Amino acid sequence: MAHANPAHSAAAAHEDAHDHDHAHGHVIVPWYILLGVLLVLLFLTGLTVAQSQFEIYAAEVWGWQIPTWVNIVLAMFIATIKGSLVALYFMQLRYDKGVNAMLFLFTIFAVWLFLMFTMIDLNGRSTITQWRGGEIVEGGSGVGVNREGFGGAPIFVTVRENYIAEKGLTQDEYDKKLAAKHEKHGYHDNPNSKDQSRVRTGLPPGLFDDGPWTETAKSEAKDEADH
Amino acid sequence: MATIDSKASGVAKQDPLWKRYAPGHHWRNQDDEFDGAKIGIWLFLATEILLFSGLFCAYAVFRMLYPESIAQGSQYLDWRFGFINTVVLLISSFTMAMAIRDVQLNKQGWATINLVITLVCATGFLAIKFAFEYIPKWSEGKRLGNLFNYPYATTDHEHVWWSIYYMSTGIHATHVIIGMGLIAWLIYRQRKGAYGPTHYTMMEGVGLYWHIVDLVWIFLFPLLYLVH
Amino acid sequence: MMTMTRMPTLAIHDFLIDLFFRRPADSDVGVGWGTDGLFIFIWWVGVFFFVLLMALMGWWAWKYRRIPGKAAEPSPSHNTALEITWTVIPTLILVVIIFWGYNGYLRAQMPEGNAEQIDLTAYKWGWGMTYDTGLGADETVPLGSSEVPVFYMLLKMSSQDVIHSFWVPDFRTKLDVIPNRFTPYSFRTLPLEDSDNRVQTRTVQIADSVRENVRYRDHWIFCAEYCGDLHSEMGAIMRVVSKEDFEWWKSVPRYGASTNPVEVGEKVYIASGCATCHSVDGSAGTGPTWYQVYNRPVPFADGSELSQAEIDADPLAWDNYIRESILYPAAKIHAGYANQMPSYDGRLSDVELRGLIAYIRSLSGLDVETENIPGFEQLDEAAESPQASIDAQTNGES
Amino acid sequence: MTTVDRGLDHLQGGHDEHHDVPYLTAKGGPIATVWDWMTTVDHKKIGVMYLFSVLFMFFLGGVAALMLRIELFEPTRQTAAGLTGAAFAGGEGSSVGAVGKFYNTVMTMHGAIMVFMFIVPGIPASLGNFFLPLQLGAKDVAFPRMNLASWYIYVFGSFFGVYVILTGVVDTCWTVSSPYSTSTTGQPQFIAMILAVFVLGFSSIFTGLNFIVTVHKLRAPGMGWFDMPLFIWALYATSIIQVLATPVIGVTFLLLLFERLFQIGIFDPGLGGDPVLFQHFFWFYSHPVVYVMILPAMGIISEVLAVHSRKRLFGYRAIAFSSLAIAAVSFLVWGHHMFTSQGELAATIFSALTFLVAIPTAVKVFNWIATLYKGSIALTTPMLYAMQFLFLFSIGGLTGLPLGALSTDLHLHDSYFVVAHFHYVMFGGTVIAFLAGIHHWWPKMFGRMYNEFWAKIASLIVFVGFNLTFFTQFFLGTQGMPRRYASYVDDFQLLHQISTVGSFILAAGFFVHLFVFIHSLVVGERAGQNPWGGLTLEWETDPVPLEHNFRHEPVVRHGPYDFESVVPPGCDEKEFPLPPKDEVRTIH
Repeated sequence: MAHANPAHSAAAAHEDAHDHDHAHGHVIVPWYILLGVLLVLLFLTGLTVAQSQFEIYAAEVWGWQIPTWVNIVLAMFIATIKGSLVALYFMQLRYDKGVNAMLFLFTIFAVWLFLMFTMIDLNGRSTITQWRGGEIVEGGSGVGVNREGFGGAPIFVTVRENYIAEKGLTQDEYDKKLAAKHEKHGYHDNPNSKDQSRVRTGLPPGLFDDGPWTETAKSEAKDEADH
Repeated sequence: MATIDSKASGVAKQDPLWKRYAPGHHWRNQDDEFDGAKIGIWLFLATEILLFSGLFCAYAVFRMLYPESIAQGSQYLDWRFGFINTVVLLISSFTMAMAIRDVQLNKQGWATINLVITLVCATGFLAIKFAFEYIPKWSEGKRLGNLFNYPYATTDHEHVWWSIYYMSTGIHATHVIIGMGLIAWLIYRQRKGAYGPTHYTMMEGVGLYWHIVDLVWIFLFPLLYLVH
Repeated sequence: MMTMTRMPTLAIHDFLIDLFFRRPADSDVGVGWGTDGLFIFIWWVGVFFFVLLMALMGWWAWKYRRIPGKAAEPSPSHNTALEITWTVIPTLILVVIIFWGYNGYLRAQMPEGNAEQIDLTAYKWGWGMTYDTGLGADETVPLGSSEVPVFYMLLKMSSQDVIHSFWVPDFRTKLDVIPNRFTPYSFRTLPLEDSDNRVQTRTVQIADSVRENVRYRDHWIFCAEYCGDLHSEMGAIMRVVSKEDFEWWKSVPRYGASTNPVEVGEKVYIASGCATCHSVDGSAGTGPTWYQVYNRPVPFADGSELSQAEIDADPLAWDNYIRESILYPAAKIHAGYANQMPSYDGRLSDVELRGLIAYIRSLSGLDVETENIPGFEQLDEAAESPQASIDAQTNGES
Repeated sequence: MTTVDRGLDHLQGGHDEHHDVPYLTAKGGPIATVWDWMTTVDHKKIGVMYLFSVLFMFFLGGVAALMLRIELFEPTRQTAAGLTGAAFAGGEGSSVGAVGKFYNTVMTMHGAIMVFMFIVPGIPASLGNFFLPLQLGAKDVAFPRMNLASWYIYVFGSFFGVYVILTGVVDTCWTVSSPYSTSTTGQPQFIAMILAVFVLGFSSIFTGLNFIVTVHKLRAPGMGWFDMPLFIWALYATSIIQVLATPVIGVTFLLLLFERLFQIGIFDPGLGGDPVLFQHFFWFYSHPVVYVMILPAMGIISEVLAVHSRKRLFGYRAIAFSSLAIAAVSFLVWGHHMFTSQGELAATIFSALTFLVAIPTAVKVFNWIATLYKGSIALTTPMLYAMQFLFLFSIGGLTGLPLGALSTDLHLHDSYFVVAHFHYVMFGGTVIAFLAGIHHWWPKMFGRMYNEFWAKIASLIVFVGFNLTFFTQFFLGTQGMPRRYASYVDDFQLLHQISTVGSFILAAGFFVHLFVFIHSLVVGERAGQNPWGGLTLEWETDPVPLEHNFRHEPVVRHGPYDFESVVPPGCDEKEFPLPPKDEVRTIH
């Protein structure tokens, strides 16, 4: 090949002429590197869980209100490190030809474009006209849904009402059951702080919102729906 | 570079399959074929990543539009199962990498052991997924979209959350199942002596595929289980 | 908002406008330096480059045609200065176009503070308008219509089924109408000029009220987003009248004391879009015909039927069936037809509903006995003011 | 698959006698020959099979288009009813809606066939498959069996899809927008069509993946990246788009499928989903794929212009890089299909980004025109088509400007202006270039010349018919005719009638072409090795290439367009003379 591939990177040194029993120009990653990477990965997995649990703990014990974006950024940061480790060592991108790494990076770039532009659009609909942002009927208008007894209400309401009717429950009985069901993972039906990231104590804002999630838009939409 | 394929000089009938392997007629030599195949596999992996990008995009958008429902939905998942599954997948990824290393060094016995561990881990992943997640949740009525039938939902869009959950983990699980088939086939071929230091393209390919399955899960786990 | 004046009058410009658009835009974002102006500007840019390139191509193809035995003359294989020039100059022109287009777009999207808001509902296959007084449109040009005044307007649009797109070509702007979301369509029409030969005058009669010399101008409304079988029939007319006429139109009672319920029904039949799918002469349509059907058995898609026995037993069986089918179309589906109909729940007042029932009854040649139609005694009350009919509508829904 | 390693043979310049027959040579009797073709992994045979498959699909899509034009001859449906009988009239007592439905079904068929089954696989899979390895000096594409699989998947997907559309009532348009597509009738047919398109995606990915690896690993010795013909550059850029964009349509259709089956509520507003999200998903694939359609066409034009005017292409690197630039930018601009449905911020960003595409495209056109300067231009059929391409594609490109600008797009979006623009780019661009490519390479593919005179006549008929059909539609669009209408207001009738007449002239042109091709295959004059005097490697092969392409592995010693210094292989210097040496002052 006269047009000279880029050197076999790390492999070039390794190439021991014409030894029959060795792969040509292929890197053999030492076992201790693979094992080390695995251990780091396991540690990071523990870390990301700990990070998420810490948030709950801090909120319960110390009353710290850690904003959602911190949680997301940390979790994604750790996941990115883990992903990079897998790509670099397990998938051997570190030792591989540049073209594969370039391809991988370009793919990630395409994914990023896809997510970013779509989110910019769907998040920015209400910049000029507020009521453009929210839904008319929250949970869907129900039109086009072919479900028994679906009367244009959000699906979870229909499901709930059907269940209550079927079991012949009173509202109180249902509420008790509901509270019991949600006890473990902490359901509270009085959302308060905009800056809180968990349902436990409030309504989490969106990724890009610093204010409450288009509250006005939602309430307007609700008014419309009620009307 | 013009490396001459060394083994072309002498091929004996009693050699294992991997020594007798010859590249396709249109390739100059085996190294070129290996490199070409690897670019091809990476291109395939690119398509896989973009396939999943659609699901990540749906997740991101609905998290942005209906944050309370996604957060509420996330509460229904037990992070411990996700954690165990992550560990299981990471280990399987490690053994896969080790299996390739073993083949490169012609340690066929170890290669088989590592591949079998990988397969066992994959099975474990699916078992946990079905036994502790899919089946209990489905029977409770926590289903996707219009099949949603959970009477204790408290937010408007929980069915959308379940749609995203089932679609993303479902497509991921499908990939795990396909991967298991590929690994089983690898074990069969490897026992036949098809892979060795000079020829292990298929192992490399399946290995990369398996790592990408792992990679996707690395991102799915915090998004679905941890980020409230 | 800056009002766009006409561009300096150039014969060629007017000719191009006529060629491409038939006439200048009737909205302030379209006219003059707005959409029309940008389009013509782009046209000139295009013509310049196109003529230049094609002239060169033709000239060279002839001048350097192949002569056997003669080689091509050597010439440079590239020229950096030239290549940079022909990259940069088009880029600069593109920047102008981007900002010009952006300006027009923002003005089209930005509603005026004092704009009058009208609710617009799109459905397969028609448009429903609800004014701030609760009135629906009732003037009848082919497929139902609406009237808007010559001041700022903001349509708050939503769809009942699939995505539609509201397009008034004369206004040079359109916007998609999406189910379960509102989208805003704001515009300002230009005044009714005497010099405009499309401006017409007529006498309008609504129930007992008459107004002479109502001047108006009609514009096509099209649905521009594919929405199914009758997508191409989903047109309507927007009628522009003066503000005074509009206010009058909104305030007059819709149904006079003497209005026959059948006439009410007939009006609703046309204005609310029933005519799109249901015929009154027995011919087939997307929905079942209304001709000669009243008090006859009806087979349903699920195999059951409204039998003659039931009809005989309950004189109101058919009335209830009609009412149910209008408000909840999915409840009972006529055999042989798909459920394509949108719900009219909340869009028709009781008076209008009863009018429709009476109208369907009359199509079977039955006498209209007002007193036999339950609830129709309210008609007289309702007729006194349009507000009453709105109340009826609101109450009817809750 | 032979087990003999030929790594050494290459270096010694040896070759395998067994494969020294033209690839078209029959292998025994008819059954054996058919079997040989059905199981071949030869890229040339697969290319030819692809060529006939896509042309057949083009024929089907064209018939659907003519049906649409008949229907649109009059505002109402009388003419159509008279001409087609019961089909458009809908039979006794049938409703207006049923007729609209039939029109919509035909329209869906036209769109789906032309986009998914003709124009996306079109040039890359047929001409690309045939000539990419030849121009690179390779024996085959990197993964020959995958190549064959791609064809089988294509055939399966296409026939499945067409069958479903023909028998069923799929009326969703090729854009399958939710919630229309998730609520319209025809559940099983719709699902089947979605699956067909899903499957077709694999064929597209396979082709693209194959090409990228081939370009990377199988270039002939001596061929650097900038010694590659521009057709290869174009195919390389195309392949990148195919590989990166197609999986997104895969996941979109998967979600749509589940939406349709279980109503998962991701796209369906009835369940809180977002239909605009579907459009983002859809156009993230479908906009880049527009460049999958046009980029190979641009590659063909580069080849044809250079060879037939015997000129080094002006600005080789600019054209090569602009191909890559278009591929990269194509992922940034999908939102301009949604100016009327998306938010203002995104629309603004997308509008600005959209104009980025105009720049490399303009650069290409300028370079092509500049290539003609001081050439030795032979007005052969391929050259005529290339000049038609420049004419029509310039119109198509320039009419893209008002569609990219926000305020004018608000008026023109979803109108006939878009239809005309799209057809000027896709038909006036891609199909015309496809025809240029077929004529250019016809002698190499089948070893026979075609009748130049009748081919030129046909190309003129196509040109006239095309412009009559689609130029009128620009005016229809600006005057307010929305697209996808089965009937229209009377004002538009005259322009529609001109358009319909034009469409039949266009069809007539294609039939003349069909006869020219058949005539050539049956009694055409035998072609020489290099009838046009091309310098790229495919002209170094035998008149009909051998099974393994080259007698010896070619070594590249000159650039693909060095017409000033190299006598074309297999050609007489008298026929293709070189300029005097002292005049040559080539700047590389």
